[in-house]
Amino acid sequence: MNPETSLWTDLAFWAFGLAAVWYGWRVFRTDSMVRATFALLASFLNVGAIMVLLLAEYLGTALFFMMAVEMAVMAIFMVAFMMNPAGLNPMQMVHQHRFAIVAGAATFAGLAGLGFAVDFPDRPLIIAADTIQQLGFELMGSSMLVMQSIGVTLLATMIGAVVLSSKWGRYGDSDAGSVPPSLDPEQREEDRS
Amino acid sequence: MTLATLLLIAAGLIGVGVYGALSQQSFVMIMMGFELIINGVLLAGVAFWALATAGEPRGQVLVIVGLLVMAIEAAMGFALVVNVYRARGADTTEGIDSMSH
Amino acid sequence: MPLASVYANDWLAIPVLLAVVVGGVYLVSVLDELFGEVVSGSRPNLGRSLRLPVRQAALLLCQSATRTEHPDRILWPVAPAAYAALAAAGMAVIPFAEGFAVADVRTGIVVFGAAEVLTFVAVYLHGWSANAPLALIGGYRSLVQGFSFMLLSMFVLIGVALPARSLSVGQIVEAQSGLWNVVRHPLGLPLFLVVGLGAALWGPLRLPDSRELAGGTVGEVSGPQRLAWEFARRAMLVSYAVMAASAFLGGYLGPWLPGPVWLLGKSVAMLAVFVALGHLVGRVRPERFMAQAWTVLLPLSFLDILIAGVEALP
Amino acid sequence: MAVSRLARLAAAAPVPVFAALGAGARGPVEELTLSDDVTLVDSPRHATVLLVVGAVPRSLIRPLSQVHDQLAHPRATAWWSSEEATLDPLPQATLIRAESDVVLAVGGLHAALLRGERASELDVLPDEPANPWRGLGANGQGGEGMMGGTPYGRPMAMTGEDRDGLPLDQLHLRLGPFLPAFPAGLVLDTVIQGDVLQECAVVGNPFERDELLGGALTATPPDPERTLAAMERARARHHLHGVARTLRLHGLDALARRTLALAMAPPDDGDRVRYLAHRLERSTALRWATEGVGRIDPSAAEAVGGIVARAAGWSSDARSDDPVYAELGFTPIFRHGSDAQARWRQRLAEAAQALDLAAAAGERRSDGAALELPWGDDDADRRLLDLLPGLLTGQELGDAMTTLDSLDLDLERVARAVARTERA
Repeated sequence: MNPETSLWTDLAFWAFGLAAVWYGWRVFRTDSMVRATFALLASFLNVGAIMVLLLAEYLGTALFFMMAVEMAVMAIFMVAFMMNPAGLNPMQMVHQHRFAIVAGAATFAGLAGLGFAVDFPDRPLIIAADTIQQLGFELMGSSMLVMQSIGVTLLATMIGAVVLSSKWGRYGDSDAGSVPPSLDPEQREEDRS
Repeated sequence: MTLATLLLIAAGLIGVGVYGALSQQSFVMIMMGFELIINGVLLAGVAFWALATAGEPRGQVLVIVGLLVMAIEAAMGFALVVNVYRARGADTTEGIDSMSH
Repeated sequence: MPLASVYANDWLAIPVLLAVVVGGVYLVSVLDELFGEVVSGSRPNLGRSLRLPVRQAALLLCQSATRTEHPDRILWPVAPAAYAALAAAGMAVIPFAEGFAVADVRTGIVVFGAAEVLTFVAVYLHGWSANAPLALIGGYRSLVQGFSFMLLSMFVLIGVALPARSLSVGQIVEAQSGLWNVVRHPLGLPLFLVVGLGAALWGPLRLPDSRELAGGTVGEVSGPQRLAWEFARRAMLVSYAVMAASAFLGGYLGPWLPGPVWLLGKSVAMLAVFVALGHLVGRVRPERFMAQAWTVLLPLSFLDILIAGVEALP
Repeated sequence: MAVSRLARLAAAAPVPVFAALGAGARGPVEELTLSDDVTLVDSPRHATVLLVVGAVPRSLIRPLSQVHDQLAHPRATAWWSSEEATLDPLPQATLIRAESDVVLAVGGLHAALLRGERASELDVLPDEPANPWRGLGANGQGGEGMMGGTPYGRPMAMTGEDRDGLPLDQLHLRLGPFLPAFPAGLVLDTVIQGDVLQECAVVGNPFERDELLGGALTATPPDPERTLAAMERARARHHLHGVARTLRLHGLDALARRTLALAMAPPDDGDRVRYLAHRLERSTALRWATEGVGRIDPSAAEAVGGIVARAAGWSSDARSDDPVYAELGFTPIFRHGSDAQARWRQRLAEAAQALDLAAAAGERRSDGAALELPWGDDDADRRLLDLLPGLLTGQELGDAMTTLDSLDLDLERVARAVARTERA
């Protein structure tokens, strides 16, 4: 427990935290794809705000930045694939609903219980520290390998995503393969040409 | 704002995310569930970093790796959705009935 | 918690910020009118241009709000407010004089970048929540054009952060005491101005609100809400002008005159450039512009960051 | 009395006018942009005065009423017409005669509205949803299922083939008849996927076989003498109007006003127009926006005739055969490209040429009966209208608007051509 924690920070934390969970819940409770997407964005923005309260400002703001872009992309995908952008028709597309509720509740109870039960070390942040500079030196210093791996991984992801989503693949049009290849070799040759 | 309360919020996010990922049929909605789970993990990561490790720089690096996981999940998720949609015209899990192309 | 100890902010800067926003918005409107008269070949009428924005604002305040069938009642009015708030948030990290800022935070340019990206979300929601087809198309345009250049601004801003060895705008300004960034790496400023035009839906990049969509995202809006939207667009332009002046033109630094005067002069110059571009460059064709944004502007921003990096080597 | 001060300020603002165009209304309305006291707005939601201009077919009264009801309060309607219009369909409208000062009249309406001397107009149509909300869901919104169909009269998006092979959502959209960038009366039924027009069909021509309400305006009374100089100046004016319209569509309002000012007071020779052309041709954004857009196959363009043909590399011009024009050394200007860019450049070049001819012509008259009209011949618009769906299909919405703008289409001329063939 940080002795300097003020009442205002506590209030802000509870407001952001409850809002984050509430908007996360709304994602699955609305008929409109766009509302679902931006409810998720709101959840992320609230978590980002808590990170700023915890003095991880770089991570918090980076989360704002990253999630705004990602949710904008997601909104386009949602509307393009789900066809129900304005929520004109009621939507409830779920399976194994009861099991999912139980699993979600159990996960919450287990993790929350863990948070209260385990006696984690109480070593709060040294406030004078320049956490952003530390992060920079760490990334470009002893954790350089992590940063390099991140770079290579992201490059591989970009290439993979383009390959997967492009229309023309190595084996011709990606949407032409819906028919399983024939067992008859001659027929197979014909299909290929 | 103690570590326990922070973890409570994180657990809430993860719980909602697990519910969503398990219950939804649409691929994109399932991805939203995953994103919420990672959201909770990121919050827990920052909470531990700030309150249990005295601001150990490697903690922030771990959170950045979490962000990376989320970015990859989104990019690959969308790519797979497009791919499956092209091949099968399916945008829900129920729309796929076999693994072969 | 220790927020106050880290974010040395000046409460007095908040009214100054609000004054800058309101004054800047008024100035943009006046400049726009004056420049339009010059370009159209009629004699500029200063008195009329000074009165016009006030009258038009009054008219919008007297108009009633209209409604469409089943709009999103919350998001529709929130979108312009969010847009204006993001403009103000972007400006909050910029110091108006040495040590005088609302919040010259350590992550200044990241905050600015986040505000910029959220802008596109606000514009999209404004178009989407009207529940009207042309407005929705405008919203989609905003996202798609946003994707093509939102990367630029981050690279360009990292370029100015390199010589300062800090993400704080105050440090970035201080690092230009010897040489302005616009001289150090001249590619940055024009690229940043392109992003500014896009974020403020101004001139050549006014695609989401364009005429062929009958106003696009703002086409279904009237009265006070439209006033808020037009205010927010101009506020965003002001925010980019002040940021451009701070990040590339040395901000409040300058001889003889006090700092704020220098910042004011440089910002007004940037605003004049924005306004002139709005009148002289026609609306771009999305297809061509996006191709150019990805194949020319983005590599140029890489080049800019490369130049900045080499130049910043000790 | 803060409110009244606000209202007084508002009354002094330029009047935001939404112009609903009827036949023969475009030119006069465009000239309103030169006035300081009137702003032409893009959406009825932005206007206080709905200005109905010229002759409106009776079948367009219902869409006109819908536009009327979209105006925000306070609002007023004015009908700017050359003859006594029957105002039954819009009983609250004020009639403005063609010869009176429309800016003054509209300004008067606006000021009276804001000072509270005139009551804001009521809705013409009942304010109820086009289809009742009586379905399922929290808002009674609609039917069942995720997509497609028309639950309770509201068409839902449905998947359809796209040019990149990913079948995503399509939106059915009817554009017109009062869209500001459209020619008067044009209605297009479109299927839009994202920004792309997948399908496009022209929905009739309201000017055919339909009673016209109100009378068409003409910008200037036709010159009874019909000297060659006057005709050429009218041609230059027509083309400059077209270029100004293009500039306005591309967001260059100030340059459009500059061009219009040239059209209103035609200079003595073509030099100023040529200078303007030179400046505009250097604009990269304008080149991007129009180059390769709306390309018409040259053989189809030849069949259309007029500017469209001459911008596609044909030198067909009825003036070539006229002895008086031959005496003035007239040779048709033509260029290749057959796209929107070629057409606006052709318009500027021909406007400059027309002004040169007007300067050289003196008091000459032409006795040639069938001279080249600014829009080609009488049937050119009909042939263009037939080409339109094919031209627009597959284009992005912005490009489609650019194409439409470059054609200078007029449905009333089409209707006249149809009527002529029927008589013959």
